[in-house]
Amino acid sequence: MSTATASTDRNVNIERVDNITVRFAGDSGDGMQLAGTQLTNTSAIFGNDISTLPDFPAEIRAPAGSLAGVSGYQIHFSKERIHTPGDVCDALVAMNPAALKTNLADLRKDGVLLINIDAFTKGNLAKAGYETSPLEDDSLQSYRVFEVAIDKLTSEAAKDTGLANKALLRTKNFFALGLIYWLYGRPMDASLEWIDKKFGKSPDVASANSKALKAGFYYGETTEAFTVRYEVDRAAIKPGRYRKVTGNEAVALGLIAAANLADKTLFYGSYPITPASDILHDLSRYTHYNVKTFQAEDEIAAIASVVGAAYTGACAATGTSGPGLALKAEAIGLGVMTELPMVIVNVQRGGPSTGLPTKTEQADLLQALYGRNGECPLPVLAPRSPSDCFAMSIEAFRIAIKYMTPVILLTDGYLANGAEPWLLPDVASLPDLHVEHPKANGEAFLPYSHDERLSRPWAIPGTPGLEHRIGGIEKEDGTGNVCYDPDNHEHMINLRERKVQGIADDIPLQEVEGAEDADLLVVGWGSTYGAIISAVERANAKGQKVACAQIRYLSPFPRNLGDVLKKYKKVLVPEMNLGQLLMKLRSEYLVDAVGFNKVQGKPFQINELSDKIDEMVKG
Amino acid sequence: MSTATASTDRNVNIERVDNITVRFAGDSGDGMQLAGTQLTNTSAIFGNDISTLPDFPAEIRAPAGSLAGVSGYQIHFSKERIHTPGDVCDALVAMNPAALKTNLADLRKDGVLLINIDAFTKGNLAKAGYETSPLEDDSLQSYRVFEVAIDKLTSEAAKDTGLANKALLRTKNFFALGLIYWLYGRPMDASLEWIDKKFGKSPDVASANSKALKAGFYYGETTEAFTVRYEVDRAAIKPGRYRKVTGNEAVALGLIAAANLADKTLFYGSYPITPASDILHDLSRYTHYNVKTFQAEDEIAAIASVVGAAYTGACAATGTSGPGLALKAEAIGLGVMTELPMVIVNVQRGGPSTGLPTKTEQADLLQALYGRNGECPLPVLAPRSPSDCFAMSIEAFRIAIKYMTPVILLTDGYLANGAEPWLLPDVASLPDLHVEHPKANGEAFLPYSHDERLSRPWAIPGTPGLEHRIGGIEKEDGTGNVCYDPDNHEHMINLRERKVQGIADDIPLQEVEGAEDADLLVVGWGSTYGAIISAVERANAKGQKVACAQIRYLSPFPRNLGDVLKKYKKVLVPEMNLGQLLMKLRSEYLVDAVGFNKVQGKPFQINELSDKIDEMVKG
Amino acid sequence: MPVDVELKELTAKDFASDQDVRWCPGCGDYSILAQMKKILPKLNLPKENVLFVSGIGCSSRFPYYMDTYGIHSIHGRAPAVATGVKAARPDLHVWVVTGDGDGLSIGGNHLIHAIRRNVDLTILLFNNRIYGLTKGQYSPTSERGKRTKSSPAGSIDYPLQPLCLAIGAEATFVARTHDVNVKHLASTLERAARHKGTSFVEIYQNCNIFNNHAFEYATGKDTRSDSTIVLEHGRPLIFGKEGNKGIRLNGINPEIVELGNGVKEDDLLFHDEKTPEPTLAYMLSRMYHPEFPEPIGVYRSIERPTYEGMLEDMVQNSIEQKGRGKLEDLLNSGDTWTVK
Amino acid sequence: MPVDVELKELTAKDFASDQDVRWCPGCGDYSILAQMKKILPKLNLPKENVLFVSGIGCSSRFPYYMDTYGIHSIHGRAPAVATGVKAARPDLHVWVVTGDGDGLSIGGNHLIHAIRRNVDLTILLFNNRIYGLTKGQYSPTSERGKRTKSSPAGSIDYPLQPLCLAIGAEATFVARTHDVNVKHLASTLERAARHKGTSFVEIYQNCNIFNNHAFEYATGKDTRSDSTIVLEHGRPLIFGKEGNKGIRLNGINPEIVELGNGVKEDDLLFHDEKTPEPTLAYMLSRMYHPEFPEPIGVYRSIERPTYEGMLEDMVQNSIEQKGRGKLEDLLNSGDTWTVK
Ligand SMILES: Cc1ncc(C[n+]2csc(CCOP(=O)(O)OP(=O)(O)O)c2C)c(N)n1
Ligand SMILES: Cc1ncc(C[n+]2csc(CCOP(=O)(O)OP(=O)(O)O)c2C)c(N)n1
Ligand code: SF4
Ligand code: SF4
Ligand SMILES: [Mg+2]
Ligand SMILES: [Mg+2]
Repeated sequence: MSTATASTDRNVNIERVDNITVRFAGDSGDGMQLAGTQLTNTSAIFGNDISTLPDFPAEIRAPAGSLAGVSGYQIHFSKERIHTPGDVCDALVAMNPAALKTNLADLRKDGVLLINIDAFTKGNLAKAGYETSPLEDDSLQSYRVFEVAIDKLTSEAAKDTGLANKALLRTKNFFALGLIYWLYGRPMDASLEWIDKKFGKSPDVASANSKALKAGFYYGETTEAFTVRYEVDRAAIKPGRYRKVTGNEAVALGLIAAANLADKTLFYGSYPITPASDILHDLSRYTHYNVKTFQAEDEIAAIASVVGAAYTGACAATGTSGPGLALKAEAIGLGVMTELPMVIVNVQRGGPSTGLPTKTEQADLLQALYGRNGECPLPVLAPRSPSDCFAMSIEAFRIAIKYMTPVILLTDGYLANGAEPWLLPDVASLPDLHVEHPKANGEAFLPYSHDERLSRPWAIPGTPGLEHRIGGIEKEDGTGNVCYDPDNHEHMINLRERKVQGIADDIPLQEVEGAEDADLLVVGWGSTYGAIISAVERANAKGQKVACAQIRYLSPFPRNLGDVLKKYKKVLVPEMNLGQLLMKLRSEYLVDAVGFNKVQGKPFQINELSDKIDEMVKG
Repeated sequence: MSTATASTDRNVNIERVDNITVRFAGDSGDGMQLAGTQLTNTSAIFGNDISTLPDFPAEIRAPAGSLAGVSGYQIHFSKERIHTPGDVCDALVAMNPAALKTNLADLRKDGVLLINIDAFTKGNLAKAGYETSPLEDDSLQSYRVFEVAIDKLTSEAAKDTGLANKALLRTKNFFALGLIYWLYGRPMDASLEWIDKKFGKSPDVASANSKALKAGFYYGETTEAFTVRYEVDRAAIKPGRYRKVTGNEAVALGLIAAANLADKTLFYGSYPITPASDILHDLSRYTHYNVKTFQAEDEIAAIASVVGAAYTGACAATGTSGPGLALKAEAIGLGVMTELPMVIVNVQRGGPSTGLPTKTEQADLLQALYGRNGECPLPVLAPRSPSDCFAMSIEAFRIAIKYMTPVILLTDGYLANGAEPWLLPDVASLPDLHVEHPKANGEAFLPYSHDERLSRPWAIPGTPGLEHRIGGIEKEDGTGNVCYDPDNHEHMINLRERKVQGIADDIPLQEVEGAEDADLLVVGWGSTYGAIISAVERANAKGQKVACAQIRYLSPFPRNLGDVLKKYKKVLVPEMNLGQLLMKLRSEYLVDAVGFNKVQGKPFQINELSDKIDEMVKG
Repeated sequence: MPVDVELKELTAKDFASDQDVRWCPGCGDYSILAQMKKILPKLNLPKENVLFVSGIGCSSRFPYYMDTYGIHSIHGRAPAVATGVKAARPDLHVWVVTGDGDGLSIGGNHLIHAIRRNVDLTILLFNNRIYGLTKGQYSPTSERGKRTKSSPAGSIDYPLQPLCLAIGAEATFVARTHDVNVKHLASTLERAARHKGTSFVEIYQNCNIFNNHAFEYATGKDTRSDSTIVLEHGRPLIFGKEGNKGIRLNGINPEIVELGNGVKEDDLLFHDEKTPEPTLAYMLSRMYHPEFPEPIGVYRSIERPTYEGMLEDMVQNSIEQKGRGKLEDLLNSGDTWTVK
Repeated sequence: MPVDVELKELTAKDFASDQDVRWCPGCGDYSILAQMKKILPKLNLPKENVLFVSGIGCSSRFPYYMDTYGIHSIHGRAPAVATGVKAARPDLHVWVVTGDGDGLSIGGNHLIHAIRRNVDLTILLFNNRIYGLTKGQYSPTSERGKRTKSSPAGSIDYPLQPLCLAIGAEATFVARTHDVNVKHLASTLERAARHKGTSFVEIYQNCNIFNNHAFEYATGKDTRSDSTIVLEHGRPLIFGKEGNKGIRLNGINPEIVELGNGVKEDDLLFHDEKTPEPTLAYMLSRMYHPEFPEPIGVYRSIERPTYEGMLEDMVQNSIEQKGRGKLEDLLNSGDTWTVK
């Protein structure tokens, strides 16, 4: 996949490659997230397709140099369309022994291993659990190791800024970044600009960072050690304005957009929880878009406040992660009974219980569908990529408002923190969510009268003549009065169910990608899309008859889903859980689909799926 | 089914019948629950098989005479084995117009309708929404109406006790009871004894009640109006000591028994909620059985306290209903992660949200199975009759302790309040639940080491040398240390799942009742057993090839369930929900079972099931 | 429901909904409902701007009986629901009706957080010292030793004092009244409604079914003047059938004194609702029957910015500073680039 | 884990678990952990009877670092978990470790109910006025106007005062200390541990990552003697670098006076932990920086039967009265009859 070309400078060869995956790894204090973001931005501006994945330590700040304190950031940039941050790394930057230890397994054989030898002190080696230095035995033999005295070189580079050495050392991430820029032929200007903007108020700090960046770059250029550079061409990407977004950012933007499209206040009541907190943080900065955030005392208060705000006519939403969704269950039931529009974002993380709070998983699907008392149906949507979170957040509100129902939007830690380039949509193309709230018209008002969509009128306080009460006790169809009548209860139970099922007429049919004449269909949902489509593309490239369908509407399912499934001899359902979608598909359509399950707090790798596909195609 | 015999006294015919269903209905203040209980006890002591169902108003005390204030109690007594309180009534006692209005539909044509005409005042008629008195039009033509001036007769009967008229009138339930006793040839002694015991301290009240009872009885004897009496022979019931129990009582007794069998304190932390509160009430009276009840501030505190108590080595349980189970979800997850034994009783009621709090339903099955974040498996058991609640409560603790896991016991409002005779088990026959808690043995203690059952040691505080910490973050197998390792996580996810699945080897195989060579299998769970077995017995009597299987173990399913299901051409799954067990069966075994769903807050009637069976057998 | 769009003077009747009231005959809730309907017209609010939020309990049925907007929510969550209402719509006039179980047991946390945020809600805690709706278990305000369905040998829980808790949670308005003295009830409701910020009102309410006569001492004709003391701003604390007893400070604690014999009104403690520090209100909230007469009336009423006011200001200020955000700009913020 | 069955004198080391401590370097939690290990041996408890219960938060990691029994439960529920522990096993010595978010935000209700029931727990609230573990949102004790990740324009929530709330919830033991003065910290922990009933201790704890220097005024060498006042039972309230300032009662409120010029020690307020009424403790809990020096030490320490003690008594009494129930009798109670 790579073609060597003659180098332009020094004795360096330039290799053109299709795509590159780089991981920065270091101590939490080493600024790895920043270095990663800079490489991402630069690559995006350069014109590559990109996909990224940060990997935070679970501890806030574990002891410097400890294994628990390692922070990583992986960037995949490519001249082709890509969908995942990459299975294995082409290059690993290891800023200390702990970073080397925890990340080496993901570096491919022959990969570039850039090591900050200054951090390989006895103390650090011990903290990482190394008995002998890996630099001194042959354990790194199969990699292309570059030992660089990054600390020393960084201090040198910027010592004339007058900063103390401790402060100087804080710029070593830029040194490493500079070296990577050189290695992959990336321009430095975007980062230099960013430094100026960011540290404008402290010119010495700005200057130190710039110098470190350049020093890293020129170190690559001058040092004899490096004999190859790699180049990744611009991708043939659809022209337009792009923005890098994480899933959490896209959710925040989508919620604001929806409220703005409905010409309403966005009310977001939430309680911080990893990995959903950033949605709250983001939204709290957007007050001038008529956004009100409420940091509630707990998740129950958050969803309760959303019920209140929804009743008054706001676009009301809440966001949380698994344990929080569990706590919200009872009040979501109130939302269903009161037939009020609201959006509940659940950013799934590793469970059960507190589980693996910073890791990703897809094990809340059944909780989203059934985790409430009684028959309590509601629509459940799942975006398939970070940028899809924008569209699906708007879609969630569209459905919520049109059908007067709570809607659950299921994302996960992988989508939430992963970033991808997003072709900004044309604002005019976004749906109109404007609502006509009823006004008194001289007739008796029936708050629980149901239209052809089985939706009830959203009459809001402040409207004269429409005074009415709602609540959690079974309601009489029409009047909405408390009603213990057995037949009415059954009628309402069915009505709520039929309403949700009816939404199937108002959502896109299930799409299938991949080979036309496939025998095997890979069915996924949510964040696994990137890995699945990549594996299916590879399979097709190998001539395997495989297709895939990523389900974005999990309740109700698209109308054609049963027909789609029945077309294939085999159906494979990869999930980051023990088979939750699988259970739904089997019971609904009686198809003998098989599951492929990974529950490690980590996303699927393309390879893993490819292997499974091979097995299924053969077997 | 009835044979007329000559009467012994007056000109009264005695008709022998197989079974009788009587319903007392009146205002909440009319003492109908008491009258019902008395008839039940008397019938039980007499030797009939019995089944009962109280029907409380949702309001505490709705305005006297209002429809919302009607309270009912239905008793079915029989010379044969019966399983339900009866579809329709043979006799209805209507103490006021509202009671007549709300209950008449359940009286069979030609049934006995005993009316307290003194309560049919203009005011009461209006409150019940009658425009004209039903006594004066022909709307009651198809019943055998007996108009009795119960108020007047009661006051008369006991006026020499010196009680005020208001107090006298409070005994009118006993007048009605007396009349029913006469009508069905029941002896008065048990009730007379009860009155003496109950009101021993107020002889005038005791005397008034006795007199009212006798007056009712003799009124039947003397009045020309009654020309037939009915007699229901003793049933051929297994000899032994019997006790009438409701499901809630049986749960309380079962929990105490389990703790006593384990030689442990029973700790019950709960928050009151209809229809589960009576378990708390019952248990709080049993302190001398080493029972500690804790009325928590809410359901979350209740389950949290149970986690704490379980850790210390108590038999810890909590009880609630649907909305409460939703609130407990997060902490149950902690129970699963910490692998501690505990029992969670959920008395299902009508949902969603506050729903129909006093009515029955089976719509929390999926919540029990999946209503928690992450993959969070636990055993779920469902007793099939009030007395089965005793056995299954012990079974729940047996499994919880043996496998170190939370167990959910699903009952419902119908089981909880319904009563049946219970052949008291021999205490010696109950399982030994004694636990050997580990002691330090000189080796490093591994709190999360798992034995062949995948159960971990229950080391309890106070044991020197076994100090260890548990918690909700993923645990390392063996040490139980916090562990973020991907492979360990997957291993533990699978371990927890396999542990629960493995319990299938330790529970009875699924039994099937009914015709040997059946084509149709009726599969149910929980309280529907009575109606299902009755309908199947009827079907078999008609020669229809029908069998039934009531699943008491819902997670894991009995090992042979798949094989059982596959033996039948058709599988019918009646549930008081929209098809929750159905979904599990279809997905697990890919059988094209069909649902029969009733969600009216009311149990199935035998007739309804018979009709459906007819349809399936024909179709 | 009649449609009523013309502005007109409202009466109590206008606030009655078409639903049958379903409390037990004789329940103290009726009296509170009646006074509520009486005072609402005095507040000069458009009826359509009034909203009642409640949890679950007998008391929480309240909204159904008012012809206003209303939410009968779930157990314990009313203050949180109401916070959402006010945050989204500061223009609405919001009441919260809750019980001693709903508000102090399952809902205690939402209650204290609404109070400390000073959301402009009028919270009425119907304290009957029992769980009514679930048929008679002890509540967080039940006295120790109380025998109930769930405490057959007597409750061992030390009770919460609602006012102490509210004051401990930084309340700006705190009052107590009861269901029998309807004038006092009405005026207390009205004052609470007029307060900007969270008003917390404890209402002694008789549950004649499960806890009859719980407040007989405070409400009975013969006993009330000795067992209660009516708070009036700026006035000395005087009580007793003959008006001859008073409360005087002894260090930091109250003591009962008889007027005369050298004790003058001026020696007594003078009530001050408006003192910024809540210690006085706290001390008053510690006076219980039978040691002390129990204060009824307004304990504390101070000004502090409301939560929803500050929230609204935040939005308006940022719009003023940055301009009303446009969707176009929203999308184009962050790390953007153009591919040609 | 070494097995240790012989009785021996324990030392701080015996209480250290084998887990790496994972707080940020410089975090105030370290100091509390160190003092805990020091004071535990003094309590003469078998190690195996000590149990730590926590919720979720940085502070709630505490149990992992103690070689005792421990439960790292879920967010906010530690007091309820601990109540279950004590109710089932009154013989255990139970600590609850919680944070300002864990204990006062999501867990506020369990906290106040444990306190009012007087369950014999020692509750340590590590107050860093921030959510540490979730990386820096404001908490219920964050000051108004605080800029955090979730309040970029400044928080609009009026903070709770943990001690006021605890006192409002009928606490029998209330104290405050901080992470820097380790002697005071140790002695406060020890006193709290020895109290029978709920002891509530607020510990000012520095989060050097997200809220550094929050308590500088109270802990800094230069400032602390003017900004804090050490409470001692029976002693006058004196503070200041020169020990020349004091607190005097002015009506029901405190005022700062300078000693000398006619003001004598005897004019000052004398601290009384044991006064049955909590008003004094409440008043002290209202003294904040910068208006007042903030009291540290024990505010209140009174005796009252514990919840688990009464529960246990109830069981024992009923066994004494009715005899220890036998299963046979249990089943045979109620409506029974015999079929032959
Ligand atoms: C989650 C949940 N738990 C429990 C209940 C049952 N419940 C309803 S009202 C109530 C207590 C009512 O007491 P209180 O708030 O004092 O109101 P009152 O009926 O006395 O007016 C309880 C426990 C419920 N509805 N929901
Ligand atoms: C149900 C639930 N909601 C939210 C969270 C996320 N969470 C964990 S700790 C925490 C707050 C921590 O703050 P604090 O209690 O003050 O402890 P600190 O970290 O400051 O010691 C939050 C919101 C969670 N773990 N569980
Ligand atoms: S139970 Fe008590 S509080 Fe409830 S309605 Fe009846 S009297 Fe009122
Ligand atoms: S984030 Fe703050 S509270 Fe948490 S460990 Fe770090 S310094 Fe301590
Ligand atoms: Mg109450
Ligand atoms: Mg904190």
